[in-house]
Amino acid sequence: GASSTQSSGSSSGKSSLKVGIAYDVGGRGDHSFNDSAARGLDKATKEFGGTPKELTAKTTDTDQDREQYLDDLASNGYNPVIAVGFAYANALKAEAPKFPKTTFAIVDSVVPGANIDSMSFATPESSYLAGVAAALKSKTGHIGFIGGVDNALIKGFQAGFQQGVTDTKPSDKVTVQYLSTGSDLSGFSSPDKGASAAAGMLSQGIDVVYSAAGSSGTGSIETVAAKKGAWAIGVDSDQYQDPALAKYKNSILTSAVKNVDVAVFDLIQSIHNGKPLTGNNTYNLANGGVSLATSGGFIKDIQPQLDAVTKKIISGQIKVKQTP
Amino acid sequence: MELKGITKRFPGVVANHDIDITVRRGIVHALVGENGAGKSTLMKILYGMQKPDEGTIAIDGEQVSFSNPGDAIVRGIGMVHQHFMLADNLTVLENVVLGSEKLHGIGAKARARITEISDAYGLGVRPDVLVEDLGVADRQRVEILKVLYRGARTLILDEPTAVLVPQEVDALFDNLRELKAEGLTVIFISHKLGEVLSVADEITVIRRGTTVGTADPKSITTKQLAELMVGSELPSPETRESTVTDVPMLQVEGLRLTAPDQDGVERTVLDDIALTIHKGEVLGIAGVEGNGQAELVEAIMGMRAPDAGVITLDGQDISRTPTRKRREDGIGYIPEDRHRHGLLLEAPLWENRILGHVTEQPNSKGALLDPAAARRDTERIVAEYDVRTPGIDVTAASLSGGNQQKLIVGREMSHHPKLLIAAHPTRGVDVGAQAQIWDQIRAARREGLAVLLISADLDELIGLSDCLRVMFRGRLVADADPATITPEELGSAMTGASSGHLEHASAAGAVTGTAVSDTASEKAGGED
Amino acid sequence: MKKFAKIDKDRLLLGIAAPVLAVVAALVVTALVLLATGKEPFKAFQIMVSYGFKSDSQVFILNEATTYYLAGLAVAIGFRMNLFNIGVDGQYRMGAFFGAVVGGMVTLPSFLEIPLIIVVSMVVAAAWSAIAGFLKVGRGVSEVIATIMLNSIATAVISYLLQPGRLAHLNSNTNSVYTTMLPKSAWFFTMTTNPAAGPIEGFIVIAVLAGVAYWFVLARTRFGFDLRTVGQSESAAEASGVNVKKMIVTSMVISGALAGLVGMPALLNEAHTYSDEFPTGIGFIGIAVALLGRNHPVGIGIGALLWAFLDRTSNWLEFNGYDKEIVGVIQGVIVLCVVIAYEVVRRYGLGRQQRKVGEELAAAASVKKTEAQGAAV
Amino acid sequence: MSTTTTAAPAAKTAPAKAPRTKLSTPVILLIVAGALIAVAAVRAITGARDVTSSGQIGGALQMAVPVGLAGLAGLWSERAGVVNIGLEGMMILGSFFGAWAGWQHGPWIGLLAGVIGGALGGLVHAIATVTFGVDHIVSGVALTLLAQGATEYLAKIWFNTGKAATLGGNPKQSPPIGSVPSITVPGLSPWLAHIEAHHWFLVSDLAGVLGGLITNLSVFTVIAALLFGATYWVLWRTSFGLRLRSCGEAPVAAESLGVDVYRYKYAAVIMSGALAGFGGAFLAMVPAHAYNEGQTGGRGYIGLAAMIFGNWRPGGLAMGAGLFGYTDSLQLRNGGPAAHALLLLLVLLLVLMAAWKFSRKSYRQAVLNAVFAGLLLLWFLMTDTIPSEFVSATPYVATLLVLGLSAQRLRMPKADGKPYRKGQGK
Ligand SMILES: Nc1ncnc2c1ncn2[C@@H]1O[C@H](COP(=O)(O)OP(=O)(O)OP(=O)(O)O)[C@@H](O)[C@H]1O
Ligand SMILES: Nc1ncnc2c1ncn2[C@@H]1O[C@H](COP(=O)(O)OP(=O)(O)OP(=O)(O)O)[C@@H](O)[C@H]1O
Ligand SMILES: [Mg+2]
Ligand SMILES: [Mg+2]
Repeated sequence: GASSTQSSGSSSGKSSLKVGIAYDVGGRGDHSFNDSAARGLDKATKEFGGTPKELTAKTTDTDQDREQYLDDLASNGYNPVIAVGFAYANALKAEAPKFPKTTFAIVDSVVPGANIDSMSFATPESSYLAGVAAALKSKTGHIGFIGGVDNALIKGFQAGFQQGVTDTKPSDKVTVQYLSTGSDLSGFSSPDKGASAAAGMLSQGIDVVYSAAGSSGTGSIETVAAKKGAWAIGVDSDQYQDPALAKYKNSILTSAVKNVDVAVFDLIQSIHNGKPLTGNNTYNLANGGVSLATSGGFIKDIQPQLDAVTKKIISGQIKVKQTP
Repeated sequence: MELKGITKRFPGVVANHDIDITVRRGIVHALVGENGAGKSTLMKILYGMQKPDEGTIAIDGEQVSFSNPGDAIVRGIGMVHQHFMLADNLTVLENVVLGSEKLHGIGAKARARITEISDAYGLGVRPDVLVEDLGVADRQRVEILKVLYRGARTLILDEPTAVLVPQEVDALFDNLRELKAEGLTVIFISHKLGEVLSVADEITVIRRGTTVGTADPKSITTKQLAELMVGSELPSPETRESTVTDVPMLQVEGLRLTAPDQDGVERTVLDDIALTIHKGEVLGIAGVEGNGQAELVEAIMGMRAPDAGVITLDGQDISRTPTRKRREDGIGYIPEDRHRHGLLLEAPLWENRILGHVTEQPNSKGALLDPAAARRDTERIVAEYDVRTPGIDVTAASLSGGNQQKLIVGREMSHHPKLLIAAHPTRGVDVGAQAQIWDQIRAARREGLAVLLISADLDELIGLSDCLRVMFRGRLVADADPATITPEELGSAMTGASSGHLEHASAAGAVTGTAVSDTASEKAGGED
Repeated sequence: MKKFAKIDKDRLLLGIAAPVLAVVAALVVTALVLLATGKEPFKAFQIMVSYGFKSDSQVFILNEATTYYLAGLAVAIGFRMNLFNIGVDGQYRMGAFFGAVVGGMVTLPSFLEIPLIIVVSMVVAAAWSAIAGFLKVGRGVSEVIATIMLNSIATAVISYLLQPGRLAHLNSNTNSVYTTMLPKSAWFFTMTTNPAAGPIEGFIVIAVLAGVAYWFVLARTRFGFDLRTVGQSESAAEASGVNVKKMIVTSMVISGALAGLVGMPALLNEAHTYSDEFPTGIGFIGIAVALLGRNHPVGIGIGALLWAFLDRTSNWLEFNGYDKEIVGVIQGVIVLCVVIAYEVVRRYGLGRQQRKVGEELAAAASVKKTEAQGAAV
Repeated sequence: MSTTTTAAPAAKTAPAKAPRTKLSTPVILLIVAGALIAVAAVRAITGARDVTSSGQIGGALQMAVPVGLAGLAGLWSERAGVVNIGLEGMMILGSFFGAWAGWQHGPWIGLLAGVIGGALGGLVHAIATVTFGVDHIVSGVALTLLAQGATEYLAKIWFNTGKAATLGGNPKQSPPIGSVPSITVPGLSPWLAHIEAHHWFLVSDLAGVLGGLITNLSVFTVIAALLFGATYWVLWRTSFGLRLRSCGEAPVAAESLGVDVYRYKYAAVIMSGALAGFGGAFLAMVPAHAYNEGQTGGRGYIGLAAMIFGNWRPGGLAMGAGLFGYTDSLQLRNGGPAAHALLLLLVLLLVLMAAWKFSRKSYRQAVLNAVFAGLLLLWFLMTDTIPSEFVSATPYVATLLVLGLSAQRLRMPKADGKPYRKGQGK
């Protein structure tokens, strides 16, 4: 049998921290924000000990189901309870007042409440930087963006990226391709579609491809890697470090990182320290919540330009668009 | 070849009960018995398609046990089934070599062999045609060729003549005699006793699943044989007192129907059909199956939309009325294939009683069903029409064919139809039930019912009809007076060999077709 | 009369035998899988049962089952006439989407607003489903393939319209795209029996009514009889005067209209808007539920409850260190076992009845014979 | 009836059957040539180069292979009379087991495992439908459900622990699998690419198409193509195939000739599962290098549609799969503009259809087609791209349109989907 959860980790003696986390569809291992949240959780568990409890949503879930996940976690003494994904917003609104002593958190959404930590990420900002890097690195002046599913979140990525490219080199052209649409989430899990789209782009002379497409991105990265001189830009986590992509890492120019792990870790740490984080916490370039990865050192040469742009964004001199 | 103590039980019936048969080599051995007597089952056992529950089979003194037809084929036994066993979408060649590809492969060698056999027995089979393009007689020859191809020394023919017209039967018998001359053994099943006497060397009679005796074709008459088969005197469909009135009930004029075939090409299946049935009249339609009878029935029922023509029922033009309305207006329908068109096999009897009359009393009130009334009425039908069943909640599938048919007849008659379409009303029905059904049709006719009768049983047709028409390739080509016509003469018209008004010629065998009248049905009606 | 009662009782027993057989088989298979992967099966079952019967679980299960039940009904009406409406999924999403759009545009009193939304949803879903019906009767396209394609096309249509600036708004805080929130008058009532357990969604009443209507129409009306007739034998139906083509389109439309109800609990009782998190895939659960319930209104109810129970307990299994995906295995095995068990039992029942009829008739005949002999003597 | 004497009457009413319209090789070549010209024209007019580029054709081929294999799988099973809507589930099993063995032992062992995994799914379907006589569609749906549940469960256990996890595996994804070798014809491919680059009308188009077919061709694609040939040969040229097909056309007749129908049905359905498993394994190893949950994305169903489109024949099925692969690849490679160019192609098709209907004297249909063509042309002229949401629906719309236009002329095996019990034939 599995180790009993009610023991609340007393046997470990290290910590009584009980972290409950409810992932969105895809869950741990989605190569995207769920995964990133999981990393933060893992890091915190390593550091502070305790017993995490992870639940995952399904496509057929209604608000009712999602409320249930949060309820199960909170009513069994988990604190904090982290809801990964904006889809939990309604559920959280209903559940948080029921457990005033528990700290809740939600990723990618703002839910008002005294015991809620709303973590939002300025992904368009990091995508903007990615756009700058792409424009500076592209020899053909033709750049590609592959989105997994054409929802608002990914369109934010697209908006920032396009703006970054055109602000840097107004003559450059960005070609946009989505892999699936609406509630068809297959675009996040179809490397073959990613590969097709990337191949199409390469054949049009595109030499830098940014894919914000979950695990479909592996397909596009792989395809780009097969072409000499072409660059891939990863998303969400530093994909250069991804063991599954080790073979292609030398074609991964950089990744627009969304540090959900940082946010998750911050929250857990704050609970550990007895000073729970709540309120509206935006993770952006300024506080390192989103960033451009530097592993591989491929953007070393353009780092000064990137730093300059970063400063401008932080200072508000550049306003990054949220929608294309 | 010796079958001893064969017993075979199916759920609900003992198809074979302790049957003993001995068949000698090189002769034609006939097996006769009424419907459901167990002939086919016995042969399927001999052919390895069914396993006997008890009993043994010995061939040339050696005991054998077949677990599938392949074993029987190896032993030189071949069977032509009662229903064609052909794949329509495969070629003749493919149908023939199927299962015996080891003999000559499936290519040129096989084709050569088929042509060789076909020529040797004058079968005239073309190997590369699709079976669906063949007529019944051709299909029959393909079936025989299949058996010969496998080098069978014993040939089982299960009712091979049921779908053939007399001339084709003669051709078949010529083939059989040739086979016999080559030293082959033929086991031949038929209800048609005349045929049996003409071709068989030995006869075994089966009744209710057991052998009741053997007969010598040289010394026995058809009447004696029939009584042996049935165990009592044979009923007859004769109906001679005329009830025909001159009030037309159904009139069909200029009916034309085209239907697309498998290739999507439009073909004419009914061409310029005209007929009139009066109150109290039975109009019989003779014809080899597939000449448009089924389509005619479906057109009158409204199941197919004709391209041209007017159908009038009791003075009302119903050419465009939907099927349901036609049924409500008084057309009763005993379909050709009761399992496909007449019953819901897995539904209880009382629901089957509703089928086809859901809008009528007592089955429904307004838009709602009235199950209680329907059940009551089902009880009545079961009692009145002698449907043998333990209750009305059993499924239709658990009744025997005859009882299913009685239920259908009872259902249709309960709504007092003005016109009854009876397609093969006694097919697959035992003698007792057959007589009952005939009686019911006669009784209703006396009260003014008009009947369109279609049957492959020429005796039934001649006996029951007031007037006969012959259908050939989608046309009504001939008419005849049932009082004088013989089955042979009718058969000749069914092949298209004669047309017009058929007069009985007393000179034996000579059939002359002389057309006399332009409105044949009226004439026939008047003559009665 | 006694005989019929007996046959009926046998039928009932046989009817129950199949699902019980299947559930037992599924439990055995699941236990084996758990054992093979090094987990303790009996504890898992115990966890499921004890958790599944808690009062808040019961409320949850009822609410979840409401949706599944409606989906099951929608699928079942097609099944009853041998039509495989795989497209309930697309149909309910189309319906709910347009229902939400229309509901967001107008504000009327509840007794008008709610029926308006429901009717719009049913009509749109029915129209979407009718496409497959027309393709089948008009062009001979298999409804299975057509509805699968239509599901994907529905996804495209909705995602086109569900865009800020078209029929939806963007919440930039949440990155969620949603249609105008329904006015309060469109909120369906809820019932609270036990505050701790949460409210029971009022739409369960509609679901029950839909089930009763389903039963009544099929079992008690002429139309239902015609529909069942087509399902049992198309050729017999044609001969009995049913216009089969019309019936195919009609039943696709009815199936679609029922599908239009599927999204209503989520819309009227829960989210009050159609957003990009609106649940998808319920149509496929409907297929499983209809198969479990053998297309019978009560059976579907049991199937829906079972499915919801498994869903509910899967969370708790995950909580207790089991992989909740095991529930997917249980569900798959149950459905497969159920369909096999039904077939086996059906055939056994039919054969048994034929045998019985034969025996009884033979007995009756021999009685008659002896009587006749007695009379002769 | 007039006063004529005897003579064989009315033989003319049932005219002799016209010869079956079979597509001969020259006709097929003509159709292919016509299609190529039409597409070349569309490229010239719209400037959407991807319509005939070698990359597009190569991509189409890669997209077509899994669909084609699924269709081929369906063909085997349905030719033996078993409807297989469980293909999706069998593909899932194929991709899962293929990846599971593949990441550990390389793609070849992976392929084998995928095929075996799919075949196991086929076995279950065969047991349910052949032995127990469950309705084929019901069984297929149930099987897909089971395959989904089982792979999700096993993925969590097999890919998320130990070495697999360190190599990048997780509950939704397997660790990466080594590459499948691919072939490029040296000399010829670059030469064709060179010609293609000139964008000459028709010549470059032809070069693009040929180049796409022979550049960077995965060995698995070659095997899949061979399987099409092999299937044709086995099913239509061997006695095994004859027996198998006879089970789908007339099982009782086959039984009466000593064919063990159950055995052939089992063989066919297991083979069907194996082929679907190959399709799944292909997905996990050629366009991608890992198993991903949800990767099959309904391709099993599309394969079935392709098979129906192909009238239950390998050649037609290949065309159906090709059509799907073509539209899918086109929409992914070049999105809106390319799909927009397809509109023009559709207009051309409808005009041809209208002309044909007109010559066939079905004026209503002709007018209907012409009106549709006009509306589409208007749409084409008024816009220069198609909204991305509809672009991704292109393959489904195309499939539905094509089936709608062709379904009536199709002919499925006569006993397909019908229950068959040994010894119960009448
Ligand atoms: N597969 C079967 N299952 C159950 N009952 C069967 C089966 N085959 C035949 N029977 C029944 O066995 C009995 C004998 O049937 P059989 O076909 O041998 O009769 P037959 O003498 O050939 O009749 P016919 O002249 O109508 O061909 C019938 O009652 C029939 O319904
Ligand atoms: N293919 C079959 N499968 C199962 N049962 C069958 C089959 N054919 C016939 N039966 C059963 O065999 C029994 C007799 O059927 P059938 O109609 O052949 O009888 P029959 O002897 O011709 O009856 P009757 O004398 O009334 O015409 C019935 O119980 C029927 O259900
Ligand atoms: Mg019988
Ligand atoms: Mg027989």
